[in-house]
Amino acid sequence: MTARVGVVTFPGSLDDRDAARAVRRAGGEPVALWHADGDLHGVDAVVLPGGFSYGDYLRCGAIARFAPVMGSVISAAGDGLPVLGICNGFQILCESHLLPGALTRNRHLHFRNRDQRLRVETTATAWTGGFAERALITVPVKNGEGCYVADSATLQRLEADRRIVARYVEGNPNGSLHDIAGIANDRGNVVGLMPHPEHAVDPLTGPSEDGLAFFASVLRHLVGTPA
Amino acid sequence: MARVVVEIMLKPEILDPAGQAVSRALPSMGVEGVTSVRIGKRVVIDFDGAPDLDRAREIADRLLANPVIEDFTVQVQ
Amino acid sequence: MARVVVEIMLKPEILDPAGQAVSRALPSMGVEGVTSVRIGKRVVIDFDGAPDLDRAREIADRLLANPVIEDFTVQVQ
Amino acid sequence: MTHDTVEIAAKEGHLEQPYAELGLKTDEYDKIVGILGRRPTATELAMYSIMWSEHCSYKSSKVHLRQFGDKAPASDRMLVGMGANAGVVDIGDGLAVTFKVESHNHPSFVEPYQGAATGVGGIVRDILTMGARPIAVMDSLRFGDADAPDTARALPGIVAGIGGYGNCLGLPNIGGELVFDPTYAGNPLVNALCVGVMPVNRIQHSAAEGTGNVVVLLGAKTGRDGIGGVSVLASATFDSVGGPARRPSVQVGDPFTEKLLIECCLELFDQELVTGIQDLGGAGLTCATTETAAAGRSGMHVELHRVPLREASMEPPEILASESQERMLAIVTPAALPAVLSIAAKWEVDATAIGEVTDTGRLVIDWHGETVVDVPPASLADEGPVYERPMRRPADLDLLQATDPSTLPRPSSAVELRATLLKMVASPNLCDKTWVTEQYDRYVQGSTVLAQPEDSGMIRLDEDSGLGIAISTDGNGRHTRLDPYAGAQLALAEAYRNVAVTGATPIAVTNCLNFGSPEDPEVMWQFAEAVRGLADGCRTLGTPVTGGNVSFYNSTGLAPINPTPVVGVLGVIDDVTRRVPMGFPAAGRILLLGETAEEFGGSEWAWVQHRHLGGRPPVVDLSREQALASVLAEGARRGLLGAAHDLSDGGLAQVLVESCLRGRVGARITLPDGADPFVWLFSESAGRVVVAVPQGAGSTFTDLCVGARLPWTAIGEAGGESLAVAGVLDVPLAELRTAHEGTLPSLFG
Ligand SMILES: Nc1ncnc2c1ncn2[C@@H]1O[C@H](COP(=O)(O)OP(=O)(O)O)[C@@H](O)[C@H]1O
Ligand SMILES: [Mg+2]
Repeated sequence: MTARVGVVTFPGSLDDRDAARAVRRAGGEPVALWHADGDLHGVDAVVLPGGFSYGDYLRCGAIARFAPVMGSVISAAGDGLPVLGICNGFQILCESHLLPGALTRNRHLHFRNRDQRLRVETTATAWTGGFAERALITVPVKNGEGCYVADSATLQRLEADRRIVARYVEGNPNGSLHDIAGIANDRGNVVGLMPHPEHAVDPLTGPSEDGLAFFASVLRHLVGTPA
Repeated sequence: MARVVVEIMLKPEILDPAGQAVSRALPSMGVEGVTSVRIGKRVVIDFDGAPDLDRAREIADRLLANPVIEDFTVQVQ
Repeated sequence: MARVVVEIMLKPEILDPAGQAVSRALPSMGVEGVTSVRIGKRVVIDFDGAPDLDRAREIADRLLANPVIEDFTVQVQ
Repeated sequence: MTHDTVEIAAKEGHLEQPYAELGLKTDEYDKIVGILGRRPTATELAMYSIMWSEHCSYKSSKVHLRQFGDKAPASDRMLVGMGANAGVVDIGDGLAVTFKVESHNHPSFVEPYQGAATGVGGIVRDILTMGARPIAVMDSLRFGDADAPDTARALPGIVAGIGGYGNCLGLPNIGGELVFDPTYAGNPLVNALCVGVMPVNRIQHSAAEGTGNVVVLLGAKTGRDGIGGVSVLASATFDSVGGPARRPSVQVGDPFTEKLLIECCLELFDQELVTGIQDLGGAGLTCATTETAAAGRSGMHVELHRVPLREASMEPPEILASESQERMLAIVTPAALPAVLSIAAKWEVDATAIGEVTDTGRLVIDWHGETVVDVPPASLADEGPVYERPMRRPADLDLLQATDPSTLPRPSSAVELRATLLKMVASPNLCDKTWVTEQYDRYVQGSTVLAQPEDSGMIRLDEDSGLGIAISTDGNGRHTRLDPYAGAQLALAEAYRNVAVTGATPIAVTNCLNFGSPEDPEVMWQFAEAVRGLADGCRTLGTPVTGGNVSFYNSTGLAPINPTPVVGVLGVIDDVTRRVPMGFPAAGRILLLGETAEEFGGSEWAWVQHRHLGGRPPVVDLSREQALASVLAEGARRGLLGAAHDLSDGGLAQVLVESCLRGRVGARITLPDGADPFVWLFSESAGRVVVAVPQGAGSTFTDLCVGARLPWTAIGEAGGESLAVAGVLDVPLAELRTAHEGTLPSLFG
């Protein structure tokens, strides 16, 4: 049976349909989850998609973190449920303290949408197992607050534990420390990514198909893990 | 070293989407009894010489705030 | 009706690009002698009951500020 | 306080009223008294002053805009024509598309970020009102000189505002324009376009019909922001100092609330719960209530005190004039009301029943039991004043057309031509626009097939069939200044061509007419000529005007801006996988379609090299444009095109540079024997396109050209690391890229 991957829609989520399309293209079954519903409907993994939850006026992800669905996501993540936060989803994961550090205003103060070169730094997560070691990929970035910051102790730990999932190469689009584009929790089931793999699943509408492997990876991971 | 603080708030009649989003979120956090939330800017300017209020006021008026939609106050600290 | 003001500033060790942009723009406006500009938030919360400092502090700590990057103060007005 | 009620107004009879301060002329005031058979109440007077303002009543432009309807080519695609919030065209497969461009020039000058942001919000609600899901936006921006202080003040905020609102709504930005010219100093033009799609059977109407039906206000609370915005902002000339003549109030946009409003309304439409819907934009509730009641030939009874307010102290005229954003007015049956309210609650959208539809033929508005308004709605919505403004051909036009650029010194040596090329591609109007377009989300919704810097934006509508649409917006104030009739047609031709080069077939037109003061006879003449040119052009091309917008009172100091009609053309393509990009492929024959004449009037070269504006604009040949479009559509359908890019500002040289840089490949060009390199490289003759044809497909494609009597010239091959024009220049791509891409970042950081 195909894995069921939940895609959460918060008020202001924008890339939820694109994330669902990516799951489908990778061979999974997308399941729509609603912010106000604490029930995860037995999904095997969860994607927190990009967008501007609640407008992101105060601080990106600050309000979404309190949505009923997040309570369930946080506890399920503790039990090893694979969770991928993309852009706004990454911000929500940091605000929820599922991931360390914070995403702050881009150094140049502009929203920036460009096709970005990345290096996948670890295949030891639920969402990157399908990549070749140190794979170079092209995936769009589009954010105004994508500059990753954390204190030096945290950064050292992320480096030492190989929890930096992807790094910007050929130019850092927002000033992120250590060129960080994505990180994982220590268990590797929770991953936050600033770039948008769901926008790189079809050459007709994106710069590449490189993003597909994130979604294919979690499906492979799920097959490997007994239900 | 002198410090000047400029406080900028949207005019009362102007919509404050950020404040509105916060006050709407509060009940779901179990916080009741809040009638309004307004979110503005607090700008802290350090001068190496004496605090220059007029200059700070000029900065606020020309660079930090748009008098069409915002009010501001300037204080030495 | 009671009013509580929460002031939120980025921690000193966190870079403030918006503040830097302002200080970089100042010389071109003929403003000299500014050593630093930091831009934070000023949140004005109105309660219908008595001013509830603890509650305001809780709102600030859980929602308004992100302790990872920001410091805040809470005062009744 | 006591309110001025209908009762008082009727009893008390004549009273000195501040109609002049509200912008009404004496004869207009007398007309109101005539309509009502008494003096208007204070609230009624405010409503008439807003609805009869230039912005709402189109009183100066109406008599000319009629041509768009009168001359409209027969088109079985038109489902909803001019006059609605936006026209609707049938694109097959049971789908309909609606699109429209609108100006927010003056608010964007006063508050760049919020002015531009609310401009996007407003046009998106226009599209939503038709029943469509908004699927993309575009923005046409014009500023003073790139290095002017006011440009540095306004541009970053305006771009950030367009991005801030559109990105937060989840609408991909797929194209636009960025033009610099001193004519727009202190009066930037901010024109926003939105396109939406819907099942044909979901088209909504903005009529209040069905006696007893409920009038529901959806969305944001009503506040004091933007009061008088329409009459003051949109209809008052800015004084010569550059500041607004009257300090207007500006609205702050809330894209998050708009996003929820969109999802809420679409669910209401899908469940067929509304009988009528109208967005609240300029003139707020005044406009929405009068227009829906007038359209329904019904009456309406509104209890104004039910309107949710941000400030309790607001008075009836303020509530009716407020331009608070993110609001819609829905007409629903009493039976549907509960379902409507629960869907609104699901989306956290405020919904309030504020009145009901009546059969009285009157719009009656009560305020806490007192009647403050009792008017025939059509008298506000449709029967406003109409002016035949005096017109005069500009006194300086003959002289301007006589000062032909043929006398200007030209580059001739290889060295001069190379220097000219590098200077041109780096000039503000021809340089790379990435600094702007990077601030816009092009990927959201996952259906963007083409976006900037391509000639058109293209969106896939159906993932299975591949059905899609393409849109381009274009305008040229210099051409229109030199000849308004031709200038408008050149803008139309360029947008039409930009759609055609992608492989799509142009089917419909929208427009935003940015002009000076209609009270200036010379401006009025420019306006009349431009409208006539556009209407004639649309008839010839068979592409009806489906809607648009007029922005008068654009001037820098005392001088009106160059007349600037911005034209948007919509095209359809039945399979987006057949799209043709602008970047050269690694190999292929390069052909120039069309004919090159010596045409430098209003050209970018004359401006960049000599700050010269004079002569006549390029000749328009609409049948040539049609031939081009048919050949390109057929070539794309049969997969004969590796690339296509249309020629406009900057001519052939500009297009070769853009297609090389975009394709990351060089080109070896050989101009025909005896060709003057300067004219061939920089002339701006219309009706031309550069295409790259795969080896082998060449003759098949040129046969198409011959069949369509379309002249073509083989000018070279794609390949290599540089752009080489035999015997003239050879510039490495890296050098071209540095010149082309460095300009905006160095200007704006
Ligand atoms: N303000 C803007 N917003 C979005 N796209 C823009 C803007 N300005 C320019 N562009 C894009 O940059 C590219 C080049 O613009 P332009 O030279 O005017 O195109 P064309 O000459 O084909 O009309 C086009 O794809 C256009 O859509
Ligand atoms: Mg073009």
